[in-house]
Amino acid sequence: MKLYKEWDALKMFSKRELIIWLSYKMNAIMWVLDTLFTTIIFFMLSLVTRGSDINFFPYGNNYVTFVVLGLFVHFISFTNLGDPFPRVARIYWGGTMDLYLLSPLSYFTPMLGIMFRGVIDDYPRSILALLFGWLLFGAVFTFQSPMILLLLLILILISTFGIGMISASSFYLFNFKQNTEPVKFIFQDVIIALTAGYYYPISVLPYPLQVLGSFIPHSYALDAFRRLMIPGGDLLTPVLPLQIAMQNISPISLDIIVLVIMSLVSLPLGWFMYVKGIEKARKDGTLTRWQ
Amino acid sequence: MIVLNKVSKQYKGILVNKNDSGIYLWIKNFLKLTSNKATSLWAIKNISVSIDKGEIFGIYGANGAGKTTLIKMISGLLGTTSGTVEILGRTDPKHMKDTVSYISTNGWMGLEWPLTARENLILYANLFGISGRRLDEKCNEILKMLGMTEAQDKFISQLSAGMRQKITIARGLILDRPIIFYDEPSVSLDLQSSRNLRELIQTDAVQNQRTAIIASHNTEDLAICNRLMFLSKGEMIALGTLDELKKPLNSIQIIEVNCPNAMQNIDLSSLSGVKSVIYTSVEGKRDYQSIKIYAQKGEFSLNALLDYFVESNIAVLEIKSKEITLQEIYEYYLSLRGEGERNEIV
Amino acid sequence: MAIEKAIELQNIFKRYKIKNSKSPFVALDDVSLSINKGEIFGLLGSNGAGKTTIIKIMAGLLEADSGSGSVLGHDIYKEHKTIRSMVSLVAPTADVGTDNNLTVRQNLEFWAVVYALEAKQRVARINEMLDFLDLRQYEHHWPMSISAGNRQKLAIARSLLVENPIIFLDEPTVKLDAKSADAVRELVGRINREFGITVILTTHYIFEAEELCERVAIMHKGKIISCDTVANLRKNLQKYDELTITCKDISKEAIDGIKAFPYVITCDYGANTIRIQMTNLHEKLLEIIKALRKHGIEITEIATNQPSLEDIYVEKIGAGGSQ
Amino acid sequence: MFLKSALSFARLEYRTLRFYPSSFFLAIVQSFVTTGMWFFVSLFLKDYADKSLASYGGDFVSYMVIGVVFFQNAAIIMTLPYQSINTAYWDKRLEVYNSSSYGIWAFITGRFIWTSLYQFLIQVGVLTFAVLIAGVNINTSIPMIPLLLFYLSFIFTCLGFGLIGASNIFNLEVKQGREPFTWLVDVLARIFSGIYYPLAVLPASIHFVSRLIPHTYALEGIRLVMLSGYGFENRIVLNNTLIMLGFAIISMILGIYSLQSALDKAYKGNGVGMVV
Repeated sequence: MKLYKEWDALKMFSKRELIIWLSYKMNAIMWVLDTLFTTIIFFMLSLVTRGSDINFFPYGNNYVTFVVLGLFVHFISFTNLGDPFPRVARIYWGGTMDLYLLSPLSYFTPMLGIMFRGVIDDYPRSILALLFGWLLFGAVFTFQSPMILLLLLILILISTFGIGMISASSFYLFNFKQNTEPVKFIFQDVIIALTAGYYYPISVLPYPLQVLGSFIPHSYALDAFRRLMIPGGDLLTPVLPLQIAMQNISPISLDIIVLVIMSLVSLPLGWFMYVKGIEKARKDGTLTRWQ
Repeated sequence: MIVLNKVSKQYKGILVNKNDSGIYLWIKNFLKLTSNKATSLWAIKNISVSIDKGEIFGIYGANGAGKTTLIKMISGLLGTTSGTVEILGRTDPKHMKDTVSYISTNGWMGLEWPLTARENLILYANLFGISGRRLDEKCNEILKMLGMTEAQDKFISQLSAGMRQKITIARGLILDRPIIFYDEPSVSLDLQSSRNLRELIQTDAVQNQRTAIIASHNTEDLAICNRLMFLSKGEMIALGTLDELKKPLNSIQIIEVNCPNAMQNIDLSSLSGVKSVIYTSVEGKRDYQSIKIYAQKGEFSLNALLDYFVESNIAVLEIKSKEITLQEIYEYYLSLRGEGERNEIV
Repeated sequence: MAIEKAIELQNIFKRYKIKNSKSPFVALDDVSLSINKGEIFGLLGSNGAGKTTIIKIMAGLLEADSGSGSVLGHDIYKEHKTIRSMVSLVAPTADVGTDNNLTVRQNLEFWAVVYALEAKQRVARINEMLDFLDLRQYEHHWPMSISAGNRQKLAIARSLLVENPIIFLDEPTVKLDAKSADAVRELVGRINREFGITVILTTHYIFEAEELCERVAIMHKGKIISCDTVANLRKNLQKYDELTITCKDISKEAIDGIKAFPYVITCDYGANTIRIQMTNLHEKLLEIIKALRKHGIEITEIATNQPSLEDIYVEKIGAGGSQ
Repeated sequence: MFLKSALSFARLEYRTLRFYPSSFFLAIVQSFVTTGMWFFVSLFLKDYADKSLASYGGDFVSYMVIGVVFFQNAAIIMTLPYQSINTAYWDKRLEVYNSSSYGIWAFITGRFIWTSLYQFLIQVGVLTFAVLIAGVNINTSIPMIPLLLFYLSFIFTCLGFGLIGASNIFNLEVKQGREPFTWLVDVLARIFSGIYYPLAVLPASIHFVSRLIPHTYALEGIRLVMLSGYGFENRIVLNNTLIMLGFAIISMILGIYSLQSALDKAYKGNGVGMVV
């Protein structure tokens, strides 16, 4: 019965976020334009290489499709990984953490509920990137095994959210009160930005960066997506350092295994650290700003 | 010193909310500002008053009566929609800003969080071109005056609301300007510090002829003012010294009688000279009933009241004749204008 | 088992580290308190005296460094989550927790769900609160468009949605003008009387504590320098109640008549004033008046100078070492 | 007095840096990462890029890195005025600064001095890293004066644009999120000023747009100076310098005028503080 109440509260949070989003229609036009401009820039870049026989084995030869898939994963991770920390910061600076704690619900629900706004904002952006690529800039997709694609999507969602939770817990655990926060920054803005290979195959990276890239779920998800969805994508040749190391498993199944492990580790760890963070804040009296 | 004639102020524009942004907002604002659909409200309507040197002038009014707008206009932060504000004979905002120092209500939020209390003062003084040794001495002197010496090296986040309010006041004093505005100065100060503040304002006005203008709804703050102005919904409903304002009500004597709650059947209208009676049952575990009697001086005799109690054997806990409170005077003038709530005095 | 005490705290200490100084700031210094069920308890003190800190510890939002205590029988260290679900809190700035993008009713609906109110009771409870705090006419207004007093009432309505046995009010009237402050004070009394909720409020307005609270704890620099009912606080400041009556043609028999009363300690009189030192002034005042009137004495003024809480506060602070 | 107060604001920025050290460190890493990302994109596309790039004396990688680094620096300066006034408004500090007759200008100048200084240091750091370690090859003998002129005129043009943008806080009541003018310039520059790719790639019909944006001239000039080592003897470098100087002067004058008139408009209207 208790879980029913949590679910009820989550629905209420999402209803509130929807009301707020609808009442302002936020900057709907803004993020449509942002996505468009980003795809334009990469389309122009692909024109730079028009004459040549560009080929980035094993991901086929359509650079726009390659980049658009990168954007797809980028926007998802942008919400799941990037949002939890600023949301917790907003609760802290808004002084409402005290009020949330006074409710019998778990610490987790308010944070999860407020995340819903990120979902409304950013998930459509991922799909939009695919649409722009396909309609305007000549991206071509193949849907070889939809079931695996769906599984990959779920796994990337969970694993990025797990890392997001770990970064949210650092707000209280390590007492970072400004809005830039190392865990999210190191993961999101450094490792992922450089090594996930959103806009270029990781074979371009120097080997140490490639190894660094094998610690984040994005490289595996992108590798699998690109092999399955870009025409001419090869399913067998290993590219990632781990794939090369474990030749006996096929790259796609290896990707899936690694993603499953990462999800099972990051989510519970994120939850545990988040609760510990609030406990610590309770002791230091840094729960809300109104000291 | 300060002369306002027929000053009025109209706020136009849109309610700014935090969540709207991007192109949708720009177009909406652009359309709204160009079309005159923007909401507008008259914050101040045609006020004329002149305040002379060394005077402590009080402005009393409920929340949203326009106190802050009026003060901002006199301190050069806000222009008037019509009418002029003259300070020492000149009306240009630059001159106003250089002769006035303004201490805002939620000023404590305008502090620099990464700096300590003292550094805030120094930064603020630099903003007005005061610096060097003279600034340091002045800092120490003012911090001692406000009892903040030992808290001066704490960061703003470590100070309580009252201490932060004291820094905003210190910021105002450090400029040593001929005119100082206190906008709800003692809102989060405790008893001791608000009492010190009031003494400080008074000595300041006498010693160095510094004009002080206090906007507040805290009656003790306004008790020290030479003259008072009552403000309601942007209009001046009364102006004068405390006694002048009280004169129409001088003929009224207020007696407060506290009796145990059980006595419901008290009917005092039969007594001569009784203008009106308010029964209010006061909460709290000592549940007694307080009866406020507004009576005409001269006609009313306390003894008749006492005899009434004695005859009807009503136990009396306390009888005291009360001073008229500022709020009651304010409401009297409010009712004169016809908008105040039903008022028993008149 | 009916616990008589709502909250018990013994020797509570709380220190905060300050960035650029070695010695920590002592927010609470050996505080012991006990609050009975259904009482309105006042915490009176200057800025930074530790009022908010003690409230947060009682509400389970802050853990004490040392000392022990229990709220409604639950230990403050081990069962702080249960304590939190049984108390409500109204922060000093009423706008905390009020979302300006939702109407008043939507705000209450939101918080009703967060406080896990049963779905069936939710609507009824919200309507009940709206009427109790007469916010009904602002039901569909934006919070920004209603007065500060009503926003404070909205915050109180939110905290009363779930009938928790204890409510903490942190300086409830600090930002309100006289009229709305009176309304909020009157409301606090009604909450306590009609719902029997234990109210713990902090304030630095002396008259507020005197008018509302039965017992008041005076706090100064993290220490409780005195905690008692307002009457006792007055009593041990001044043993007997004093009564001064100004009147005309005082006769000796009248004075003797008063002196005869057992509860009158001393009774001396000047040209036209009679000063009486007596005990339980409240019950016996009428008898004194009756005796004087019987002797046909014209009374012009009756003044009972019981020391106001302010004098007690200043005197205590003086004793407790003021800043 | 104005300078004294501006310097004390710059010192405040330095103190904020000491109070929140992590945000400064993150800013440095941020610019390294962004440059790195585009570096790898160019590294990947390098072999396939057609030969039209040869004219800049460098390869596609150095073309990209120079473009990204200078553009990043300019973008930060352009959003500075709007961003500082905006945060001061929401923190209620704006009205405090406005109570001095030159307060707001001192605030902006102070922040500008501090930000341009430490941005310059970051930019130099990124460039040296790119050249020494990442193998970006710039010309050995770079004529300093043209480079300096380009750099300064580019900075002040962006500051001027930023001030025009900041005036929208009061003209268009834009109090949060992005601000129209600077957003437009930023988007146009990204697509039409040849930051990430040479203009040759753009369809000829829309080349005139790039000619309207100062970033095009600045980056074109800087690339010629740094990659091919041309000085004023080169016609394009000379023309672009003059054009940039013109842009800088006009945009600064326009910027100061528009912000001051916006402040006067606010003075007559609702004031700079929050109408609470």
